[in-house]
Amino acid sequence: MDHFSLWLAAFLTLGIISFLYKDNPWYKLTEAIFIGISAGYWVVTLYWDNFYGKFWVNKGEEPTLWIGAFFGFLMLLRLIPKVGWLSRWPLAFIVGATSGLWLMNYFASNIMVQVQATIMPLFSTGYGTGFDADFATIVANFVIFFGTLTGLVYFFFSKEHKGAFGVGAKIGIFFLMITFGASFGYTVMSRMSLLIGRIDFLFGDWLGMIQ
Amino acid sequence: MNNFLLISLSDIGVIISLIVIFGGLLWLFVRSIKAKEVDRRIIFIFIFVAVAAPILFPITFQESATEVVKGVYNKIENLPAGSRILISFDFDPAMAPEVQPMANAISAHALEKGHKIIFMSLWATGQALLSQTLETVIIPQFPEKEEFVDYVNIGYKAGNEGVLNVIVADFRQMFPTDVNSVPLDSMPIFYNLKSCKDLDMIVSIGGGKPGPKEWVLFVGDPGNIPMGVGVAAVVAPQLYPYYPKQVVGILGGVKGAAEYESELVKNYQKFEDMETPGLRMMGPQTLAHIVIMSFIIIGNVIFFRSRRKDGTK
Amino acid sequence: MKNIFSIPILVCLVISIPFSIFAQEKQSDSLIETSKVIAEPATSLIVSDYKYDNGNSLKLNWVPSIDDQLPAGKVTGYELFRSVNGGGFERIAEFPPQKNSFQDDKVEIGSSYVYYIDALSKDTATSSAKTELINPEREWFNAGKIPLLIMALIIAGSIFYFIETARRGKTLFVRKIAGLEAIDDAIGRATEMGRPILFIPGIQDMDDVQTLAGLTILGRVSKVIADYDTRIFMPVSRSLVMTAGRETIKAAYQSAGRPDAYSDDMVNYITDEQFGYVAAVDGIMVREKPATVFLLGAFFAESLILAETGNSIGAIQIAGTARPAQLPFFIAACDFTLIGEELFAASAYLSGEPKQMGSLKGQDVGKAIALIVILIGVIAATFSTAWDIAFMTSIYDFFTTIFSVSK
Amino acid sequence: MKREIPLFITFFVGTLLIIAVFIPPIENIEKTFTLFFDIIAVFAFFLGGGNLIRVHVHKLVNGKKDWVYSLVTLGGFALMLIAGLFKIGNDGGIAASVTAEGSWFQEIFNYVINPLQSTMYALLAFFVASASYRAFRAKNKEATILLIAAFIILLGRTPFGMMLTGWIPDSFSIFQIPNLAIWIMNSANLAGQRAIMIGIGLGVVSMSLRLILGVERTYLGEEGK
Repeated sequence: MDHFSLWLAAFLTLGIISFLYKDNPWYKLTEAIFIGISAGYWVVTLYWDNFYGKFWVNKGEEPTLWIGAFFGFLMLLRLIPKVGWLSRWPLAFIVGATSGLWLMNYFASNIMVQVQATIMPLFSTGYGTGFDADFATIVANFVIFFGTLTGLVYFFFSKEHKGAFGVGAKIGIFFLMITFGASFGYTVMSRMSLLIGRIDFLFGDWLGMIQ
Repeated sequence: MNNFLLISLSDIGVIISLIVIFGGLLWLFVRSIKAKEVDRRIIFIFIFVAVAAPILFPITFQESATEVVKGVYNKIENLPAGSRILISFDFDPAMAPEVQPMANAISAHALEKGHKIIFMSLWATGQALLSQTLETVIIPQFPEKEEFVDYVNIGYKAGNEGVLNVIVADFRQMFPTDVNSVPLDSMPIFYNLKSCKDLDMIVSIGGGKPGPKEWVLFVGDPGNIPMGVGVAAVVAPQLYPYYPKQVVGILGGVKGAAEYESELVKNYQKFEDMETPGLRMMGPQTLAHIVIMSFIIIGNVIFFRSRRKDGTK
Repeated sequence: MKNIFSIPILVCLVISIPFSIFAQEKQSDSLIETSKVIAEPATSLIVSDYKYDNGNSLKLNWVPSIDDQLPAGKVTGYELFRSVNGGGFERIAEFPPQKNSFQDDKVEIGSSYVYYIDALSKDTATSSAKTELINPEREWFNAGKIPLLIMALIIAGSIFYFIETARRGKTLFVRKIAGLEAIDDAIGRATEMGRPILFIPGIQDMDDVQTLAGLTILGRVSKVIADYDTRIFMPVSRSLVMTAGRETIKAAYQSAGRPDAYSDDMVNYITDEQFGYVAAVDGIMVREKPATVFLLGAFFAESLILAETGNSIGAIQIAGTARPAQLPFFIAACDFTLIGEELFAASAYLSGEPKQMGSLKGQDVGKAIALIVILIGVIAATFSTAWDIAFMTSIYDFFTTIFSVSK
Repeated sequence: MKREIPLFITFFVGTLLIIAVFIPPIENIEKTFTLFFDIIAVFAFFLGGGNLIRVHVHKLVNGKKDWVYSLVTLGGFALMLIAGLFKIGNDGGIAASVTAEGSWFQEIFNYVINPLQSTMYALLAFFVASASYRAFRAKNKEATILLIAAFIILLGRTPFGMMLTGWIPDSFSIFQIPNLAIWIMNSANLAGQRAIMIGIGLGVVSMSLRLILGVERTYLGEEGK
C-alpha cells in the first residue's frame, strides 16, 4: 500500500467509526462514497458476469436465453405507463421459480434431513453401537430429543398454548432461548476479531505504533 | 496470584489501561446501584479501549488448556520419538489468522518431541501458507532438523475428498513426489510408509470443506488413525460430536490456539520466548469478553434496582 | 607362426560371439522372469445403466484382482478403458487399489459403449474381459425419490386440504402471534408521532424465499399504512426487489382506495453491496427517525447493526428472518421477532382470509408428523441399539428410509 | 387478463420446477431458470441504477439539503462505471478480466470498498456489547434463560471459565464451564436449531404453495378477494 491509499483507507475507516458517536458530515461523506462506488461496482460486475458472460456470449448456442432477455425487456416496460402492467410477467416468473425451487429444497434439507438426524438412540453415541455413551452424552441425547419435540410444539399455530400443550410450548420456548443465548455468546468472539483487524490496521499499518 | 492472572505485564501502558478499564467498570457499577442507565457511547468506548489497549501494550492471560485441547497436546507428547505425523493445512488466507497459529504451535511441538512431519494441503491457497510456516517458524526454530528426514512438504493436490480417498490406501498414487519434485521413495521419512494407515497421527487444520471433517470421515475413521483437528471457531461445534472417539482432540478458534501455546510455554523452556499469536489475540478477546460480561451484570443491577425503586413509589 | 595359431582362435571367437550373446540374452530373460510382477486381472467387470438419470451415466462394478491386497499387494492400481460405438479403446479413468466401482457420467444417449479394466502392477498391466455392449437409457421417473415424493405429497396435500376446507367456510382456529398482533399498534404509533415507517425486506434478491415472505407481509402492512395515511419508506439493496416492492405497495394503496397517495419515491434502490446498503440505512434511520422499523427477510451479519441503530433512535422494531444464525441478534435488539416459520406464516395470518389460515393448519399437520416420527423413531433406535430387538430395528429402518434424501 | 396471465405464469413455472425434481430429463431446468433470473436481474438494474441517478440528480438540481453528498455519490458511481465498463488500466485491454490486478476497477475495490466493508462489519463488535447490556436482563423466565445461556458461553470463551471451575474433579469435568459451554452448544442449542429448521421448512413449503396456487397474490397488483 502506498501512502495515498493508506491514508485514504484510514480516512474511510475513521469516517465509519465516527458514526458510533453520532451522525456527522464525515460519516455522510464516507457513506456517499460507499454508496456511489459500490453501486457502480455492482452494475459493472452484473454487466460483465451476467449480461455479457451468461447471455451475450452464449446467446447463439442457447436460444432459450432469449426467453430470459425477453422477460428482462418486459421489466423495462415499467418506464412506459401504458404497458407497465406487462412488467408483472417477469415478476410472476420469478415468484413462481423461487417458490417452486425452494419448496422442494427446503423440504428435503430442512424437514427430511433434520427429522432423520434427530432419530438417534438415547443411550449410545451412534446407531448400532450398543450402550457406549457416557453420562453427559446420554443427557445431551435426551435434551436434543425433548428440545426438538417441545420446540416443534411451540410452533403449532392451530392450538392454543394451554394445558399440557401449553407446558410443552413453554418448555419449547425455553429451549429456543437457550439456543439464542448460546449462539449470541458464541459469536461474540468472531465479531471482536473483526475489530481487532481494524485496530491493527489503524495503529499498525497506518500509525506504525505496533512493533 | 500474578501468575494466575497474567503472565506478562510488559510495561506501564498495560497497567494504566487495565486501571482505566477496571476502574471505569467499577465506577459504572457503583452508578448502577443508583439505577442509572449507561449511555451506549460509553459502552463503545470501553469496547474500543479493551480491544485497542492489549494490541498496543500486549497483555497475555494465562490460559489453562481444556480437555479437548489437551487431547491433541497429550497425544503428541506421548507418541514415541520418531513417530510420523501428517499435518494438513486446509485453509485459505481469510481463515489463516484464526487457524495458522495452531498449525505453527503443533508443528513446533511435534518437531521438538522428535517426531517427523509430513506437511500437505487440500487447498490450493493453503500451499503458500504452508511455505510461510516452514520459512518463518520451522526452519528458524529448528535449524538442526533436516528436510526429507525430519519433515517434508508434499504440497497441494487438487481433488478435495478424492485425494483423501486415494492416500488412505496409497500416498505415491497421489503424491509421487514432494512439492519440489523430489520422489518420495528417495526420502528417509517415507521409508516403509505406504499409506495414511502407516502414520502415527494426522492433524488437519482448517475450517471449510474439504477440511478436518472430511479427514475424519474419509481417513481417520476408516483407517483407524489417531486424528487431531484445529478448526475455526464457527465450525467447532460441528466437530465436537466426533470427540473423543474419532478425534483425540479439537482446537477451536483463537482460543484453542492460545490454550495450546500456553501449554507449550508452560512445559518447554525452548518455547518460553516463542511467538504466540494465539495468546496475543486472546488478550483483546478476553478483555472484550470481560467488558461485555461486566455490562451484562451492570445492566441487571440497574434493572433490579430500578424495579425496586418503581416498587417503592 | 604366431599368425597360424591366431587364426583358429579368431575363428573360435567369431563363432562364440553369437553364443555369448545368446547366453547373455538367456540370462537377462531369466532375470526378467524372476523380477517382473504380473498381477491377476480384475474379474466380473459388469456395466449397467445408472438408474434414475437422463441417460447420461453408466455404472461399472468389478471384483478387484486377487493380487490386490492391502497393505502391500502386487496391484498398484487400475485403469479403465472405453470404446465408443465400436471405435478404439481409450483410457478414461484410473483408480487406486481396492476400488471396485465407478460411475461414468460422460456418456451420451444413443451411443453404445464397451469397457475393460487393467490391473496395474509394477511392470505390466493385465486386462480383464470386455463388457457387453451397452446403451445408456433415459428414465422418465426418478424412482429413487419415491420416499421424498410420498412425504411431499402428504404434507403438501394436507396444506391443500385445509385451504380447501377453509374455502368451503369451515372456520379454523389460529392462535395469536404476538409479533403480528403488534403491527397495527406499531403503525398507529408512527401515525400519532407523525413519523415515517421504515421497511427493510432483507438484503437478498427475489430468488430468496425470505424476500418473498417479506414482500407478502409488506402487502398487508402497507394496506394498513394506507388506511392510517402514514408515510412508508423502503430502501432496498436489489433492483428487482425495488420493482416488486413498488408493485406491492401500489397494489395495497389501490385496494385501500387511495391510489393517489402512492408514489414511487417510497421505494428506493441504494446499492447491492451488503455493507454499503447498511451504511445508507443507518444514515436514513438517524436522519429520518422512523417511529417503526420492520426488518423482515433474509439478513446476514448486518442484522445487529441495523437493529441496534433502530433501537438507538427509539423505534419500535418488528423483525423476522429464517436465518437461525441471525435470530439471536433480533431477539436481543428488537421488540418483536418472528422466528423462522412465523415469518412465512405472517402474511397468511395478517390476511385474515380463511383459506390462508387453512394453510397454517396444514403446516401443523407437517409438524405433527415430524413429532410422531421423531418420537417413535428415537424409541425404536434406542431399543434396537440397546437390546437388538428386531421389530424395533425394522421400524427404525423404515423411518430412516422414508426420510432419506437420495440424489 | 392483466391478472390471469401472471397467475398462470407463477403456477406453471412453480409446478414445473417441483415436478422436475422427479423427472430426470428435465431435472436441470432449474439451472436454465436461474440463468433467466440472472438476465432479468441485469435488465432490472437499469431501473435500479436509473432510480439511483434520478434521486441524486433531483437532490442536486433542487439544491436540497446535503446535495454535496449526492454529488459525491454520483461521482463515485460514474467513476466505477467508466473504470469497469471500459476496463481502464487492465493489462490486455477490453478482453482482460474486469477484476484483473492493477486495473482501476480492482484497485478502487481494494482501497476503497474493502476498508469500508471491513470497518462497517467491525461495528458489530460495538453493537454486540450494547445489545448484550440492554437485552440480557432477567426481566422474566425466558429472558433469564437467555441471559444464563449467553453468560455461560461467554465465560467459557475466556480463561476465567476454567479458573472458576478448574477445581471440579476430572470425573465431573462436564461441569467445568468451558466443557459445559461446549455441551450446551451440542445439546440444547442443537435441539433449538433443529426445531427452528423443521419449522422453517414447513413454513416455506406452505408459503410457496400459497404463491403457486395463487392464494397469496399481494405482489401482483390488485388485491385478491
